[in-house]
Amino acid sequence: MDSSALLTEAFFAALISGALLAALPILFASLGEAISEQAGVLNVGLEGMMLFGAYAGFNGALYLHSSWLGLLAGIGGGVLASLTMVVLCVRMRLDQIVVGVALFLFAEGVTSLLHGAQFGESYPRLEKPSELAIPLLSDLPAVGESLFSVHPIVYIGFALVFLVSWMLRRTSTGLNVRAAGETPAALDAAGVSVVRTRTWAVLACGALAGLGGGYLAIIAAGSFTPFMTQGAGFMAIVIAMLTRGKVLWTIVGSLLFGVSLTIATALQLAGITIPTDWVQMLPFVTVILVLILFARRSYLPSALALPYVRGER
Amino acid sequence: MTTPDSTTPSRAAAPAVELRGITKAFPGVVANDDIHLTLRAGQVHSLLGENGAGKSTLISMLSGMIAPDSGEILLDGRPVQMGSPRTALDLGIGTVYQHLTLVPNLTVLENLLLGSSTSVMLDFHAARERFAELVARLGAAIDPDARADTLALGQLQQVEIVKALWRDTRILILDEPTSMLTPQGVAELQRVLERLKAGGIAIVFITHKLHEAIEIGDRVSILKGGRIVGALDEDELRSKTPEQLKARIVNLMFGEGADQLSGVAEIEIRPLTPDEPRDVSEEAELEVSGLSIDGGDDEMSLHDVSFVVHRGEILGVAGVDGNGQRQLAQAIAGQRPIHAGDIRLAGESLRRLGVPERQERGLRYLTDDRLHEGIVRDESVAMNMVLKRIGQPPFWRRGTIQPSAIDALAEELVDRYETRTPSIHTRIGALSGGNIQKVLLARELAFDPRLVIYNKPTHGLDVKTASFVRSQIREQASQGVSALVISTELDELLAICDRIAVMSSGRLTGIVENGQDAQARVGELMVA
Amino acid sequence: GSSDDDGSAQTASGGGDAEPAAATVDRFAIAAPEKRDDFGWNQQGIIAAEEVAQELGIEVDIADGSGYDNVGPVLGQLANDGAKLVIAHASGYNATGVDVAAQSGVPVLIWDNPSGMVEGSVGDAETASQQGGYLAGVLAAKTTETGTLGIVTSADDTNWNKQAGGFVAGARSVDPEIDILLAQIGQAAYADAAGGKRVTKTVIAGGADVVLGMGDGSSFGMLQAVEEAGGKVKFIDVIGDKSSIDEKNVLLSSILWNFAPTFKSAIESIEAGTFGTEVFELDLANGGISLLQTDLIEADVWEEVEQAKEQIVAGEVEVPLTTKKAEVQALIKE
Amino acid sequence: MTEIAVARPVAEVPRRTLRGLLEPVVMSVTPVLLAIVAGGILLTILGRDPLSFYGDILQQGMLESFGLQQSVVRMATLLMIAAGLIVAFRANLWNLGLDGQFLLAAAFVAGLAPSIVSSLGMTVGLTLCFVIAAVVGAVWTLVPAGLKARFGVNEIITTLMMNFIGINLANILVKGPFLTDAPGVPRTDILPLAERLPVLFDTRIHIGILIAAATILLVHLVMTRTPLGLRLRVLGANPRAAVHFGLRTKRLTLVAFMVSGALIGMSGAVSMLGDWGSFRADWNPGYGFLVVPLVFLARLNALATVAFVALFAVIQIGGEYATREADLPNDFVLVLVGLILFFMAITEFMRVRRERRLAFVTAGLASRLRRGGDDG
Ligand SMILES: Nc1ncnc2c1ncn2[C@@H]1O[C@H](COP(=O)(O)OP(=O)(O)OP(=O)(O)O)[C@@H](O)[C@H]1O
Ligand SMILES: Nc1ncnc2c1ncn2[C@@H]1O[C@H](COP(=O)(O)OP(=O)(O)OP(=O)(O)O)[C@@H](O)[C@H]1O
Ligand SMILES: [Mg+2]
Ligand SMILES: [Mg+2]
Repeated sequence: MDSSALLTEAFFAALISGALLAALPILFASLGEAISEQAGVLNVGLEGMMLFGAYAGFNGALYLHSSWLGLLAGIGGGVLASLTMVVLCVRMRLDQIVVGVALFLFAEGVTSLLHGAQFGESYPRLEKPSELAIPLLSDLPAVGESLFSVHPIVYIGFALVFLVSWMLRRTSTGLNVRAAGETPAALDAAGVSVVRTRTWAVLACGALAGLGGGYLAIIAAGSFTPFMTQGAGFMAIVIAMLTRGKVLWTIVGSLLFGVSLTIATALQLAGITIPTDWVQMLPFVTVILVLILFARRSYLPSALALPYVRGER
Repeated sequence: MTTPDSTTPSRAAAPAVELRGITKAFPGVVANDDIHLTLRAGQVHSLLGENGAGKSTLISMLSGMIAPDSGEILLDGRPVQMGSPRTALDLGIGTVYQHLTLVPNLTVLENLLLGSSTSVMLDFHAARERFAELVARLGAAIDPDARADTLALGQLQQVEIVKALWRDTRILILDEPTSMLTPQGVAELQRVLERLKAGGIAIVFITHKLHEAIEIGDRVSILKGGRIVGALDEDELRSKTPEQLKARIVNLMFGEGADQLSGVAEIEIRPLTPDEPRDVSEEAELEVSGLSIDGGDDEMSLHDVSFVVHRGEILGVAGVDGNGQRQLAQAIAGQRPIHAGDIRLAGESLRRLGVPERQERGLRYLTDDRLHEGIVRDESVAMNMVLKRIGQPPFWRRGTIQPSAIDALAEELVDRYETRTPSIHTRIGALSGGNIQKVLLARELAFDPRLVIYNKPTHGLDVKTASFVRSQIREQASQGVSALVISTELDELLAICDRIAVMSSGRLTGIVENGQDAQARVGELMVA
Repeated sequence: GSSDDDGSAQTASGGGDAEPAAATVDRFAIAAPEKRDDFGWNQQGIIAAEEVAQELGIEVDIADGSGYDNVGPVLGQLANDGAKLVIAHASGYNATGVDVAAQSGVPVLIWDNPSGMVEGSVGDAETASQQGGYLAGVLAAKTTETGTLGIVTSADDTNWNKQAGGFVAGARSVDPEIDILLAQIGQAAYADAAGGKRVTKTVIAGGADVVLGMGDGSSFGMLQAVEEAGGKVKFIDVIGDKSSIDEKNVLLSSILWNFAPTFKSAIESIEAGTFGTEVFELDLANGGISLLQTDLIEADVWEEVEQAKEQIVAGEVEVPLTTKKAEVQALIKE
Repeated sequence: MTEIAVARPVAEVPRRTLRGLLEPVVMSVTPVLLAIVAGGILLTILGRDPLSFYGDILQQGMLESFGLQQSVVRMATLLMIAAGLIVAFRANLWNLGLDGQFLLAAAFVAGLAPSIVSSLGMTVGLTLCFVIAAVVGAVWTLVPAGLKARFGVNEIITTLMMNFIGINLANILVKGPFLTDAPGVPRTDILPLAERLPVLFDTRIHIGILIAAATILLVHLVMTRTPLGLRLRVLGANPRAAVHFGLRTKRLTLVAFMVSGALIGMSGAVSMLGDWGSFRADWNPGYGFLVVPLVFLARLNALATVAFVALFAVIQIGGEYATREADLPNDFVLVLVGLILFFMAITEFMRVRRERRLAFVTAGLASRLRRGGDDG
């Protein structure tokens, strides 16, 4: 067919908004994970937090008839899941990897179980959530509708990234978080509770991952299906690690994934026969190549995944 | 010396802190045993004791880092529960820990603001001013925006002191604050402490240098095996001569008659007398020629360093910490690539040889970073003794480990070096700093060395062990083992070296024959 | 659904010496990868099995939600528990199904693997789902106003490819110039509802106003995207019947698969001793494949669909068979 | 030298007491019991009979000959993965790319085995397949290993990325060069049943379990007895010290990574040559993430790992049937596994805490000890 017929404004708009839809859950989750990693806690169970967020968020939106309340419920679900990490890993100092994997498996099982019991017969779907159009900007061709007439949580999401970035650099809380992941003993000696700092960081991570899951179910999919995160949590972990503490990079990372997914769709629709498998591999290959070519160093907080025990030698 | 507190006699007499019956045990060791100690406002209380005596443990309980098994802490007469460092800080107790507690990837300023900022937003402006003021008081020059991991150990120690002074402290605890400082740095610190005393602050001062303890301290308490075994009060400190005091302390620390056995003079550093015969061969053991190293952005680079160490000679390397000494040592040991120049051991170029080959040829390196580089914390003392000889007989045979051979060696070395450890199977990480140093020393000297690089060999050692180490270096040298001794303590170098080289900004600024005027000439070269 | 016998079982050659013929099947079993309430492949399979069991008055063991990772143990278990036929109800079971038949001696019916057939032991079933795809294509081409159709798949799946190819051929038979957009969500994005919605929205933005959607959990995302388009766009589903949950009235049709005739033939052929000698097929002729009629379909359009069906059954129309995605893409480009 | 008595208090607590021997048993049984109770409560809430549910798991996963055989077969694959993980984790290398290594090696083996075995015969052919799997697994660790060794790039990131790439690549291979000519789902040609790994006696257990058991035993011995094992351990515990000690850190990193990858790759071969005989596109059983926590909980001890792996194999095999009987989705097994992991972690916590408490001497005892020390 004539592929130029495809190149309409609406089509590009759909591609752009598609990239955004795919990127945002990862953006939220990787932002949360970045905070938590800065504080020294690795959430291997991030995917589980997202699933809980998605499930709770979907229920919230469905029964409370509001995408906002749904997103709030998503946050609640994520926080609830992250409490496991708080209690077991931060407070009781259990192995973060073991608990993380357990959380991930548990979340997959439970949400699928609940979904089956609750929605197995009806498969409810949500109304399209209302969007906020920014005057003038939303009238721009192609990008207008897709970027400036979206659910307001999108703007909030990007704003959050900048807020967190500023917080980590400029506030005492940010300083505490960074110290907790690097040299918890120093933070402790300075009179700040390592446990409390890490607790807040993990809860923030849970909230953001839950928000990401909620976004995925409520706005990106409009429904909940078991295992619907499809590995987004693990991608978010990788992105969070690649940011090396500079959380603004989560935007770049998550958009890279979103855009590559859209490109895969666009290429197919344009009739260009590159297998999806190849296109989906692209972001990873790109990052690996970048690492090989440029990264002489990569950095993770030195106390990452290590429990802190005061006075231990 | 101390100025009598004529201005505020009543305050000086008031006990600011009282420790009553403090006891603390760790697996296999009673670190503190029924300790009673009183700290008074406006006084410096020096704590002395051999390595592993329990000094750090004691002050950790005062600063809330660990909880005592029993006993109580009274502050201004009221018992307090030191649940966490936060409590201690809130009660006005500031601490400089023995092992540095700075966050390496934060800047100096950020480190100081950590935990002390009362507002949500960090006020860098005010912090900068306060920093400038405090640093000036210490007579130091430190860039507040430098990342902590780019500073030399001496500078880090100064930052730690600034950090302890940062908040309004009533009780200041200093655990070996002078171990990395230059003599000038120590003098500045002493002046600062004088001022703080005048302000009514109670100070605990832990050191291994007897003269510091009696000069800076208003009282001295001596720990041994976890117990207070003696104390010198103000009257005694004022009435006796330094020599008498030192003899008394040594006797308390190491048992009655210790001063006779080894002699206080032996224990304290004593400059080498020029007439002492030293038999140094003319043969070159180690030749470093035109050595240059690229330190990158974070580390000091070396430029065109050349010198020779003769067989059986002890060459000292003096200089302020962080002027390339560590880079030099690492390059010779084979731990870092060199950019230009050559290193020869007994005539053979080492350029292409790795660490193990150099070890095989008798080159040994005693690192100055014992905790991070020298040991594997979670392995036993015995295992750490042989970690430089993995796979070699008699500790390994036919590819399998021979625990009995390792244990035998470890028992012997632990005995020889009087290492205080519950057992040779104890995790080495649990040992006190000085005892870890003994293990490292034993490891380097055990297997027929040819040339040993000692990087700050006596850092953190108690007087007796330090003296033992120095005599070991001398003894080895007399048997033809050459030594390159890197130290920031000029006295130590003057005491044992044949010649002293001076390093400054990555260059070797000169080499001085040890003798009458050596001290002055080294001083000149250091500023050159 | 109709369940008339195709009667071909009787014509098979009588060479079954491996297995003593004429065993009576008093109990059979079916294993399906997902739970039965998926409005799709699994549900249809289990409903069909239950239907056949009831009709023949025999017992059936049902193992739905068996996944893909423990296929061997599950099938082996069913065989051990006394089933005389095990239906390995997933294309993904077709390699292990052959193993289990050999190891346990119980006949196994597999999908889409004719080369795996073993006389008396392994039978193969195939879907002529491309025929249903063709009818859906005719329907879509008659319905579209924009002149662009969309196909969204969740994975590079043989059956999806077959139906897509049939769809393209059917649509082109009505309007050779019609535009068709084909998009796959991801590698194995069966559950990716968000991906389904995203890709479907893009396809709609590309101009499609009738979308053939093939996926499991992801099809709810596709449906969502169609619903959000506000009634201008219609959805064609596959395998099952989602009309009970179609609140927005966007479900134009569905390519229904009815497995009952196939399962019944398989049982009969075991009893006749001919199992494993020929392929069982779901097609328009035997009612295994059909198109769902809904209120959204105009009577005259349905008329044409029926016509197309007759032509296919009569062999007047040859529906292309495309098992690979590349073949579908080639067909679209023609 | 002066003779100053160095007090040597308290001797080491002897390790091999009865309690010392019983403890591992208690340690592994307790969490399982706790998880069973918690899961039972959940089952009761869901209106199912916990007793029959667990009975089914036990019956079908262990007590019945068929189930037992299937559990043992599953163990073979999981144990090989565990062996690979132990090597990496002992060297403190976070090899989290195991699913990619496993699948890629499996894809190669599945794609090549039918022609290799038919042309070279069983013994040579199957052996060659193992070699191929080992090489593929090892090669797939080269990028993370190289980046780690040369530039210190953190391997968690790189192995996770190579994981994604490996999974995709395996599919590309299976849908491309290794694609069977037969119609149906994209997969590789099937290795005939008769040409798979030989079975033991008259069972369905193939020799994979012997290979796996031998491998994990060997790994255990090498890691705890030999110089190489100790070097890896030192490198893992303190990389800077490793440089100081003169270990060839780059080479060791490469060796540890490649051996780990090779063993995980070989588990792919066990799985393909023993159980599956063919690789279906998009197949990913996700064994990797299941084995990681097991290996941790076993504290990298090979023998404890065997016990944990056995437990999980039984749950996987028996759980399949039990959930079906209880009319629960199979995903309930995930819940159960999650619960067991939680409780295992908690039990470990209790043990460590108790050990700490035991080790510390009470105040009164302390002074007695001191006096004892003075006497000696
Ligand atoms: N956290 C711990 N775990 C186990 N043992 C410990 C711990 N902390 C201290 N010890 C032990 O307690 C004893 C006293 O140690 P401490 O650090 O107080 O000695 P110290 O007097 O400060 O010695 P140094 O002069 O070498 O610093 C030592 O034997 C040490 O091994
Ligand atoms: N390759 C090796 N060569 C020599 N000694 C070793 C080697 N690996 C470990 N060791 C020594 O053996 C000790 C015990 O090691 P290992 O890891 O086998 O036991 P473990 O699993 O930690 O014991 P536990 O079950 O009590 O936790 C270690 O502390 C170490 O000192
Ligand atoms: Mg100390
Ligand atoms: Mg252990």
